[in-house]
Order: sequence, then structure tokens, then C-alpha cells
Amino acid sequence: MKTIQDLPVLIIVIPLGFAVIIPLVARFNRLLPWIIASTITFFCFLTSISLLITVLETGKISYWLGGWEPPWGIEYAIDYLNAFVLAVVSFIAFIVSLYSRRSVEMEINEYKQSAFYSIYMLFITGLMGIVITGDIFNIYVFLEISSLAGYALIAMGRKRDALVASYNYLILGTIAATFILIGIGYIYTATGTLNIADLQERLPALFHSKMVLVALAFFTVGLSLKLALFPLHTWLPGAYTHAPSVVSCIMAATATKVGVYAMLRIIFGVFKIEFDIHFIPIANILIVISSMAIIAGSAFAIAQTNLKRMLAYSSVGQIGYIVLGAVLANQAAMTGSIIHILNHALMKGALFMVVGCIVYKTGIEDISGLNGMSKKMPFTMAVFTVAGLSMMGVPLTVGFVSKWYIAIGALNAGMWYLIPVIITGSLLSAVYIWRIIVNIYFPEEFPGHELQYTDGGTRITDHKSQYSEAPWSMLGPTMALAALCIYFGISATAPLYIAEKAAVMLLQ
Amino acid sequence: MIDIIHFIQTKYYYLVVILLMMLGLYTTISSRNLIKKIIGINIFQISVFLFYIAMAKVKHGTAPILWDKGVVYDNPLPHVLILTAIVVSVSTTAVALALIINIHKEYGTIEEDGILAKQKLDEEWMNLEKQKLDIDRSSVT
Amino acid sequence: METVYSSIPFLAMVTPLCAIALIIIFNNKPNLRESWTILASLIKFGLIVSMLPTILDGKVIECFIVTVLPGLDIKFKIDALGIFFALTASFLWILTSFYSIGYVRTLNEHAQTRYFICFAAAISATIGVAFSANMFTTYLFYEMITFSTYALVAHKETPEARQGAKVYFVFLFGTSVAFLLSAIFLTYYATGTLDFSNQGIFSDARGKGLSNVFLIVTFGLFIAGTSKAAMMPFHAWLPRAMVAPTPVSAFLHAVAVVKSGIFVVVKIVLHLFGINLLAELRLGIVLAYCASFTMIVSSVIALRQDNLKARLAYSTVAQLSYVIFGVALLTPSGITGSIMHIVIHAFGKITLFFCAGAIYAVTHKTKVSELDGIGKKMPFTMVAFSLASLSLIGIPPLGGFISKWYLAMGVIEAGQIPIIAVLVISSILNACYFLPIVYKAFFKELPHGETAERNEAPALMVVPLVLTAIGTLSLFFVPSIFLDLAKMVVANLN
Amino acid sequence: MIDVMLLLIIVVCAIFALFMKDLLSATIILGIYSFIMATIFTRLNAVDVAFTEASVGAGITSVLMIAALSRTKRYEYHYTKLQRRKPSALFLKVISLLLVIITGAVLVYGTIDMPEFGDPEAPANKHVSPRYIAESEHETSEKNIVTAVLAGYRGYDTLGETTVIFTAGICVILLLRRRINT
Amino acid sequence: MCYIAAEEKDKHMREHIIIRIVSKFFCPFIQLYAFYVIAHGDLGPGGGFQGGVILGASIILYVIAFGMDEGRKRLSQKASDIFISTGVLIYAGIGLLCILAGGAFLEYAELPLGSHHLASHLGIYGIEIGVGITVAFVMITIFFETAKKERFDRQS
Repeated sequence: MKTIQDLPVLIIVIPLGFAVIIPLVARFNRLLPWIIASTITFFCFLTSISLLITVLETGKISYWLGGWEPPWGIEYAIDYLNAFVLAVVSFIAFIVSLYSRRSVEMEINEYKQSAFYSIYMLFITGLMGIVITGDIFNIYVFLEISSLAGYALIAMGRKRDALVASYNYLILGTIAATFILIGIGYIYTATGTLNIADLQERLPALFHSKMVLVALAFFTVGLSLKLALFPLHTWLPGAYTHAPSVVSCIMAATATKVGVYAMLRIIFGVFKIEFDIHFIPIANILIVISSMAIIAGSAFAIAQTNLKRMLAYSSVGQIGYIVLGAVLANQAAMTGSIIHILNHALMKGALFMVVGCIVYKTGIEDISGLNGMSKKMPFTMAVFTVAGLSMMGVPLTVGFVSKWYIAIGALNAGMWYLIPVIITGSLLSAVYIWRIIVNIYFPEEFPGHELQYTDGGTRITDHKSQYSEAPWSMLGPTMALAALCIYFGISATAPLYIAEKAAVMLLQ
Repeated sequence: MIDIIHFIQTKYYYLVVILLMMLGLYTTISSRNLIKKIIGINIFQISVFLFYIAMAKVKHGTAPILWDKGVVYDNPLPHVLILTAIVVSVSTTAVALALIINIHKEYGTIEEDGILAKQKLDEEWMNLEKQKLDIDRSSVT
Repeated sequence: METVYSSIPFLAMVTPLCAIALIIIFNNKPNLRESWTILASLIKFGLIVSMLPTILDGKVIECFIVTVLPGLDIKFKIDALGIFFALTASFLWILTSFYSIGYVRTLNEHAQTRYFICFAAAISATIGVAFSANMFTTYLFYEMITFSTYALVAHKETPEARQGAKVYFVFLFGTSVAFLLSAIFLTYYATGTLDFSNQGIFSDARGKGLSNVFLIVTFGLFIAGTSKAAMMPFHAWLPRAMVAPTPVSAFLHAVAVVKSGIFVVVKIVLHLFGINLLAELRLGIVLAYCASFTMIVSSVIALRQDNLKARLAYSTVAQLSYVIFGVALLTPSGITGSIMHIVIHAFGKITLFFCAGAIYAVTHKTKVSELDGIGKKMPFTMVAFSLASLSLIGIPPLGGFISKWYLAMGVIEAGQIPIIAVLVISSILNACYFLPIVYKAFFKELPHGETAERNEAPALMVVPLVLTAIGTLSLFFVPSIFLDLAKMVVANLN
Repeated sequence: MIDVMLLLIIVVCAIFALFMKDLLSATIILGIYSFIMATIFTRLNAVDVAFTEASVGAGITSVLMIAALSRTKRYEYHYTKLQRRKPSALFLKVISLLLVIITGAVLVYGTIDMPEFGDPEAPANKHVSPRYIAESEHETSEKNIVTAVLAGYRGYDTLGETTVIFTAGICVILLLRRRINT
Repeated sequence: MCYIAAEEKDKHMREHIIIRIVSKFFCPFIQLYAFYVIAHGDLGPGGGFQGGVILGASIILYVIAFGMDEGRKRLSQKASDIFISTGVLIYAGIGLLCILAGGAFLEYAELPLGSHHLASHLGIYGIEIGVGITVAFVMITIFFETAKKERFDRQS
């Protein structure tokens, strides 16, 4: 019983400890780092599920670190929202760990692999630490763990551009973290506490204080930088494009989501919703910005020729959806936003994993390289199709579920003019995704040679028609994510139940 | 007028801190040199530390190390936070420097403009390669 | 109305999907592969027919599948209208399957497996549209039709086919997301439900204080969203889609796809808004005028087409508007006529396309001007062609007469006598673009160098087209089941 | 008075670091900046922080930067007048200046409501910290309250801090080390 | 810039004999001070972090004076890598021990070391040592990796 009670801290300390152990034991067996990473992330996933179940039963878990009572010590406060995000993050981490072996073997120098896995674990630990904690300064500390790890992971990319992308991210990420630090400073000056629950109690009396306003402004800007909200997204495309495939997967699927979580927690958990709406029009500003993000992100994505860069810009657009749903601040939209955290993690994770498979097999990152790929990698391309349709928001995929809720939420908020924005985002993503899907199944011909068919009706092989699929260790996890894209698209009741509870809780 | 003077008198510490922060931030944003950016960001962060420490100061307080009863102590919590923040700052600097060294090794420069120029060259070269590849493909089939 | 719960509708929808799996497995054995298609079409037809007695008894069959979101179910509800459409589509699928086999083998098409897979998916989705119990299910299968037929339109993979498919996708997917989905959002937001009701959801929700502007905008979005119905100006995809193999044009662009669009429009008018509400808002008559416009203009365009399939395509655009026109009259006879026209046009147009395909398969002729004297070479085909075109013109004793008759009655009931002129003009135009083909085929001399020896397409192609031609004939003499069903639809509205 | 002097010096240092074209000098000035900052921290009774700032900011950071400089370039690129007057360069300068001024203005706006410098009644000094001062010796048996909070009440943050350092170490190894055993 | 010269063990290095002797002389004292700082964090300013940095600095000083290779002879890369991990493990391990002893994570008072006071005191000592080890060796590692010139470094 005792250990179950301590699960909230074990989910952080165990991966942290093993991240530290990985470099020590790597010299014994080459595969050991990967085995540890997979096992431990699986453990985290199981733990997060059990935490989720506990939360659903009891409402809220509070764990006092060091046994100190909350406003004095650090508290782990797990409620519906972070239990949900924690489950998403640990699940994606587990799937990506399973996937990572072959891809890392190919893309990372052998002697760097143990350090790579160590950093990878630290990255995940940092993200989970941000999610689980109930202390605002602790968020900063874990944010920095994950950020530092993230910089190094991105810099592992094969091209030298990765270094520059990583450096740009480092500068912007550090400015963001310092902004958050300033926000913490102001809010601490105003209230004298760092505990989120305590802040929530003490802040309403201070809503007229200019310090609190400034703190909110700095939190918003800092977190927007971290989660790559539209005009502050500049670091993201480069980072996702040049990072190794595995890193792109894990970052696209989890890092920005955790940023969104932190934003939700701080804007809605710390500052109450009444404050956001009545005292400064931060909600309105964010609605405008996120609408721009939806349109601009998708529009930029259309212009790309590099597959990963296209997906990165598409992430910028999708983050717009999440933020838009959140700042509409009604139950339907908030539910949509929270469930889109899961949904986008699933589909973007699947898409980046597909790119990883393609890179593993062919080394191609260009969109034009996918021409006629359905013969060569039918399963991978099927996953791409499923996840792509999901991005387009086609019904029976997860993309539809979140869009539905956000749109209904926009209408409930009386903002019918957001419907065209949401729809346009969908249509634009249809443009960049469908274009590729068509090329995959109906290859465009290279100039200068005619279509040729054999008697049986199949096309004469060109260089791509040879069946050559990625190894199963990569394909399996990828297909699992795609399957979930469909499963949660057909029956979204389970995640919706949690997302709705989280939304209700945030909007109280 | 008196208000402003009073404001400056009572809060000059914070104002200087903000000035320092902005100097650091400006260096970070506007400089085109990678190391200069790091210097800027260090100044920025250290100024934020001063903000925390200034806020922890209590009039007639002493350092928060217990030595006698009935003494006024400064607020120890910001000190603790800043200890952590300093560590974070030096870690970031170390990683950034490692990146810069690698960038210099790959590009031979630590100026953003130089790097951009080289990236552009890379891209052009890639496009040329791609064209060549396309020509190869069409000639083969 | 009594409700019967049954899983037969689900089975009917899923049968083609199961066939897909088998088709993939037997990819390399053409005979076995095609026999699965045939078997699936027969089973499906059997399943649908088995539901017919229940419906004719005045009962409704319901089949719940899954709850996607709270309030958003995938659910089937089969009423007279649904079974009417499903019966038509599934019967014609049997014939089309045979015809397809003949066609792809004669022409030695590539990627036959993909062809049959997509065909099966499309028919499955069509049945889904026919059976759906709410707007969400409808939308779902509506999109599924778009995706599955895309591959068929792009089948030839030539630049032309890619271009046509692109237009196809932009129109069908673009409008359905931009307008139909928005309209569904608005509907759900305003009424809290998407389940079709006999009086219309919006009529039921009238008490909630919906403004007229809101209703008009929503209705406009709905109509603009169902571009499969090919109302002008959303018709441009249909002629472009003629790059597809002819069986696809025949079945999908005369029956499944376009009729799904029409069917959705009918559902929107009858079960989403309700005839009373539309009459009150005077939207019915606006829609009727739009339909009349499309009817006349596209007929005129059809006159100028030399490509046979293009002419048939524009004719389809015109004929589809008859259906919308009839429903928009909002009178019992008008609705009966428009529903009848669904099946009558389906039989007529599929015959015409089958003939066009047969001509192409044998002689590789695609232009009207090349058809001189072809009746001598292909008598069966051209007789069938003549019957079908006479039916579409509306000459008794052929099916077309019945629907036109009811439409005219509807116009009179609606008190819009001037519009009757539209019917007359459009019928004349129909005659103008169909009869010259018949005339050329039978009464003109063959061009030089061609002999008048019999040269029919293979039996697999000729038999289906003769059967459908007989169908158009029999619809006049024994329209009972279809007419009964159409009348039940009208009766159920109140 | 001495406080004001120190603040003045430190502002001058920051400005110099900004304009120095010789990166080595800039680094040295950054070290001086850190060291004076440590002095100010001492003046403000933050002895632990001052200690750390002196050893880390003035010591380790400077050493690392000089090491990095030795492997890269010592001088910042000297833009010619023409290059400096290019619209893009001017635009960057104006934009960053604008951003910085806005940020600064917002921060100053926030200080209006801030408790006065050294105010013992400030909420920051009233809510959580009194317990640390009153109870730490009893609860953690430490004389140094900062250590008590650091390792006791907020010991978990310190674990995080150690992890950050560890992460930085592994990151640097990952980025710079060539072969695992040489 | 003496350490750069130190790295290349050439003859002009011998001119820096004063530096060498002074640093050799000071190193133990600095290290002693470092241990003092780590151990007396509870009474005065200082603690694991500051002490660790000073400990690291002493070795950095040695390396600057005697060169990379000499430094590596005294402290192998393998050993310092192990120490980096050890520090964090000590810290986390003490936390987990607290859980095993029936308390919350890092609740030192629950450690079975006699009185609560003593347990808490020793617990804090333990983690300070952990922090110190990690910090010292990370600083050394970072310095080694950053300052080490490579053959293919471009000359500026």
C-alpha cells in the first residue's frame, strides 16, 4: 500500500534515476540503454494510468514532498487535467521509446547512444515533472531540465543546420524561461507563496494589483514562446526539421502539449477565468492570435517542400486550435482543447514516426520523395493516410472530435465568426495533406517517360515499386498510434469523459 | 511630482534592476554574434536574480542565518530560489557554449549573418543536386 | 410509427466492406476476386429486399452502431425514403458489377484490384447515406463517398485524370467541409440534436427562438454544402469527373454519388427543416427557381457538347435539378414526383452511360458526331439507348412520364403555374440533345470504311444495359413498389 | 550611498558589455559584472547567493566562456557603416529596441503596486517565510535557514537543480565528446 | 590564456614554472576549503553547490597550470563520468530510502538514525554531499570538453 501512495513521486524519480544510471551501465551492453528507456517509460505509463484511475475515483491526489505541508513545502497536486496530460505524455514516450531503437542506431553515432538515451529520459522526466507538480517554481526547474535536454537532442540532427536550430531554440527558450522567472517573481512579491492551490486562493483579493497583471503578461509571453504560439513560433520549424526523427516525434507529440498544459494551468488554474476576462482582454488577444496561428501555420505548411518542416508548421496551426479552444473559456471548447492535446499527440506522433520510417529506409525528407511510395512502403503510407486524414479533421478520426468540440464551443461563446477560421484551417490542412496522399497513391510521372502498364494491369516497376518496408520495431509503434487515431475517433467517450471533467474543473 | 520622487526613492532598486534586465535583453535580441548573445542573456538573468534578492530584503534585517533571538531576518525563500536559478543559468550557458563551439567547427563562424549565408549556399547546392538527380532519373527510364 | 430494431442495415452496409478484404486477399486471381464483388452485391440486395416488407407495413427499422461523442451517434434508421434509395442503388450495383467486369477486361485496365475496392467502398458508403438516422452519419458517409470515388476518378493516372480528380476533390470535399460541416455545427448548436425527425428538426426547435436570418443562412449553407447534387454553380466537378472509366460514370455519376447528394438535399428539406418551415420562410420557392435555372442552363450547355459522356453529364446536371425542383415545391405530388425521378433517372442514365461505355469499348468512339449509323453495328445497345433517352424526355409509355406527371401536378398544387413552362422547355431541350443521337445512330449512313456487320460488346456488358433499359420500360407499367414507397414518404411527413 | 555607487558601476558594466567588440573583454566585463553583483548580494544579506554568484558567475562562467572563445573567435564581426545602415540591420535594431522598451515599460508599470524596497510588511515576507525563520531550526535542525529551506522544505527543487547540472554535463558530453574512451 | 599554452606541452610552458608551483601549492588548500564549505552549509553560507564548484575549480586550476593530459592522468574521464552520476544517485537514493523508511520522498526525519533531529541533519548532509559531487565533476567535465582543442578545430 505504501508504494501505491508514493506513486506520484516515483513516476518522476524512477525515470530520473535511470536516466542517471544509463551512462553508467551502457558499457556493459549496447542495447541496455534502449531496454531501460523502454521499460521505464512503460512503467511510467502504467503508473500514470493508475494515477488517472485513482484521480477519477478520489478527485484529487496531493503528495507532500519531504512531508512538508503545502505552502511551505512542494506539493504534487494531481487532478483530472494533469493526470490526463501525464498519461498522454508517458504513453507517447513509451511508444516513441519502443520505436527509437533502429532509428537511433541509424541516425546517432554509436558512442553517443547511451548519452542520447540518458538525455531522452531526462527530457521526458522534465516534461512529466512540469505536468505533475503543484508548485510554480518547481515548474520552472523542470521546464529547464526538459529544455536543456531538448536543446541537446535537437543538436543531434544529421545536418549542421541542426546546431543552429538548436541554438536559436536555446536563446528563445532561455528568454522564455527568464520571462517565466520574472512572472514568478512578481506573483511571489504580490502573494508571498509559490504553491498553485495557495495562489488560487490568495489571488482573487489581488486582482486589481498591477503586479498580478504584469505577472500574467509575462507568464503568457513566456509560455507562448515555449509552446510556439504563432508570432513566437520561429524556433519550432527549424528545430523539428533538423532534429533526429525520434526527437522530432517526441517533441512534436509531447513538448508543446506540456507547454499548453502549463499555460492552461497558469491562466486558468492560478489566475481565475474571471480575471482573464474581466481585468484584461487577454482572452480576446489570445483568440485573435490563435486564429492567426491556425491560418498562418497551415498556410506556411502548404509552402514547404521538406516533409518535416511542413509537419512542423502544421503543428503551429494545431497549437492554434488548442489555444483557441482553451481561451474561448466555455466547457465545450475547453473540452475540445484538452482532448486535442491527446489527439494531436497521436496524429502528429504518427506522422513524424512515418517520416522517421521513410528516412530510415530511403533517407528522403522531401515531399516529392513520397511520389509513388505506396508500392514500396504500403503500411507506412497507410499510417500516413490515416494520420493525415485525421489532421484534415475527417470524421471517424480523432481530428474530427476536437474540431467538433472547439467549433461548438465557439458557437456557444457566441463567436460564429470563428467557424470560418476553424474550417479554413481544416481546408488548408486538407490542401497540404491531400496533395501528398494523392502523390503517394497516384504517382506523378517524371517528365520524359510515358505511363507503362503490364498485361495484368499493374504498373511496370520503377525504382520505387520494390517492396521495402521499415522494420517492424518501427512499424509496430507507428501503426499502434494510427490505430488509436481511429479508435479514439470512433469512440471518444473515454478520453472525453476525463477531458470534460478537467474542463469543468478549470472553469470553476 | 512628489509622487514620482517618492516612487523613485522607495523603488530605485527595482528600477535599476529593470534597466539592467533590458540592457541584457537588448544585447540578446539585437546582437548578431552568438557569444555576445550569451553574454546578454547572462546579464539578463543575473539582473533577474537581483530583483529576487532585492525583494527579499527587509529593513534592518540580517542574513538568514540564525544566531540570536529577537533579530529580524531577511526573507530566505528568494535566496533559495535564486540559488537554483543560478545553477540553471550556468547550465544553460555551458550548453550554449558547447553548441557555439560545434557551430564554429561546422560553419567556421559565430556570426548569424555568416551562418545564414552558408545555409543559403547549402540550399542552393542541394537544389542543384536534386536537379541532377531528376535528370538522372528521367534519362534512366 | 412502430420501430423495429435490427442489425440487417448494418450488415447491408458492411457486406461490401467485407468484400474489400476478400478482394485484397485474392488480388492475384481475377476470377475469384470478381466473384466476391458479385456475391457481395447479391447478398446486399437480398438483405435490403428482406427489409422491404417491414417498411411496407409502415414500420421503421433502427440500428444503433456506436456513439462517437455524446450526442453524436452513428445510427441507421430505415424509412420508406431510405429503402427506396438503397433498393435502387443496390439493384443497380449488381448490374454494374457485371458490366464493370466486362468493361475492365475488354479494355485491359490497370489497377483492377484498386478499382473494385473503391467501387465496393463507394457503394457501402452510399447505403450508409441512404440508411443514416442523423445528419452526422449522413455527413460521415457522404465524405466516405468522396474519398472512395476519388480513386476511381483518378483511376487512369494521366495528367488529365489527375486534374479532373483534383477538381472533383476540391468541389466535393471543399464544399462539404466549408459549408455542410459549418451548417451541421450551426444545427447542432441551435437545436442540440442532429437526428432526423419527420417534421424537421428546425420545425421542432422553432420554440427556441431561432431567427429567420439564422435559418436562411443555415439552409443556404446546407444547399451549398451538398455539391454532390450538382446544382449550379457547384456542378463543375461532374463533367470533369467524366475522365473516370465509364462504369464509374454510369454507376457513381448517375446513381450513387449524385443521388446521394440529391438524397441529402431531400433529407435536409424534409427532415431537417420540414416543409412547413420552408414554406413559411418561402425558401422552397427560391430553391425551386434555382433548380429551374440549373435545369435550363445545363440543358443548353448539354446541347453544345460533342463528347457523348460530357453531354450525358450535363444532362445529369439538368435531371438532378428535377429532383430538387420537385422537393422544393413542398407539395405532396411534387415530392412524390421528385422521389420517383430518383429511380427513374437512375435507370435511364445508367443505361445511357452503359451504352456509351459499350460503344467506347468496342469502337473507341467518344464523340456524338462519330456515331453515324452505329445502330446497325450495335442494335441492342442503341435500342436500349433510345428507350432510356425517351424515358428521360418523358414520353409515355416510359418511366420518365410518371415523374414528370407528378412534378407537373406538384407545380399546380403549389400554385406556381408559370413554372410549368420551365418543365416544358426543359423537356424540349432534353429531346433536342437526345434525339439527334438516336437519329444519327439509326438513320444515318456509316462513315466510309466501316462495314455494317454486327459488332456488339461482350455479353457481360450488353446484358446489363438491356436489363436497365427494360427497367425504364417496366417502371411505367409496374411502378407499384416505388410509387408506394414514395407515397409513404409523403404520408409520413405529417 | 555605497549601494547607489555599486548600482551605478553595475549599470556601467552592463553597458560596456553591450558595446564591447572584443569578446574577451566583454567576457571579462561579464565576470566583473557578476562579481559586483555578488557584492550587492552581500550588501542585501544574501550571503549564500553571493557566494554562489561569485564562484559560478564570476568564476566558472568566465572560465568556460574564455575556453569557448579560445576555440572560436575573439572579435565580433565589425560591420562597416554601410552594412550598419542597411534597412534590414536598422529594422532589427529598431524592432529589438521597441520590444525591449515595451517589456521594460510593462515591468515598471508592475512596480507601481510593488511594496517599497525593504518593507517588512510586504506579502512576500508575511506569508510563507515567517515559518521558515521561526521553525526551521526546530524542524530541520539547521542554523542556516537558506540551507534548511534548500535541502529541507524545498529539497525537491534542489534535486531538480542537481538534475539540471547533470543534464548540462551530459549535454556537453553529447555535444563535444568525440569518442567515449580516449 | 595560459591554459591554452598548457595544453600544447611545448617548451615555452616551462617559463610558467611559478604558476605551476603556486597552483600545485594551492590546490590542496582550495580542496580543503571546498570540503569545509560543503560540510558547513548548515552553519554559515555555503553548501553542496558552492563547495562543489570550488572543488571543481581547484581541479580546473590544476589543469590550467599543467595541461589537459596531466589533468586526465590525475582524474580519468571514466572516473569523473561515474562521479557525475553518483552524486545524483546519492541524492535520489536518500529520497527513496526515506520512502522505504516509511516517510514521504526526502522526508529525512523518518530515516532510522536515532532521533528525528539527527536523522534530518544527516539526511541534509547526505544530499549536500551528493550535490557537491555532481557539481564538482560536471564543472570539471564541462571544462575538459570545452577547453579541449581538437585537431580539426578551425584556427581563427
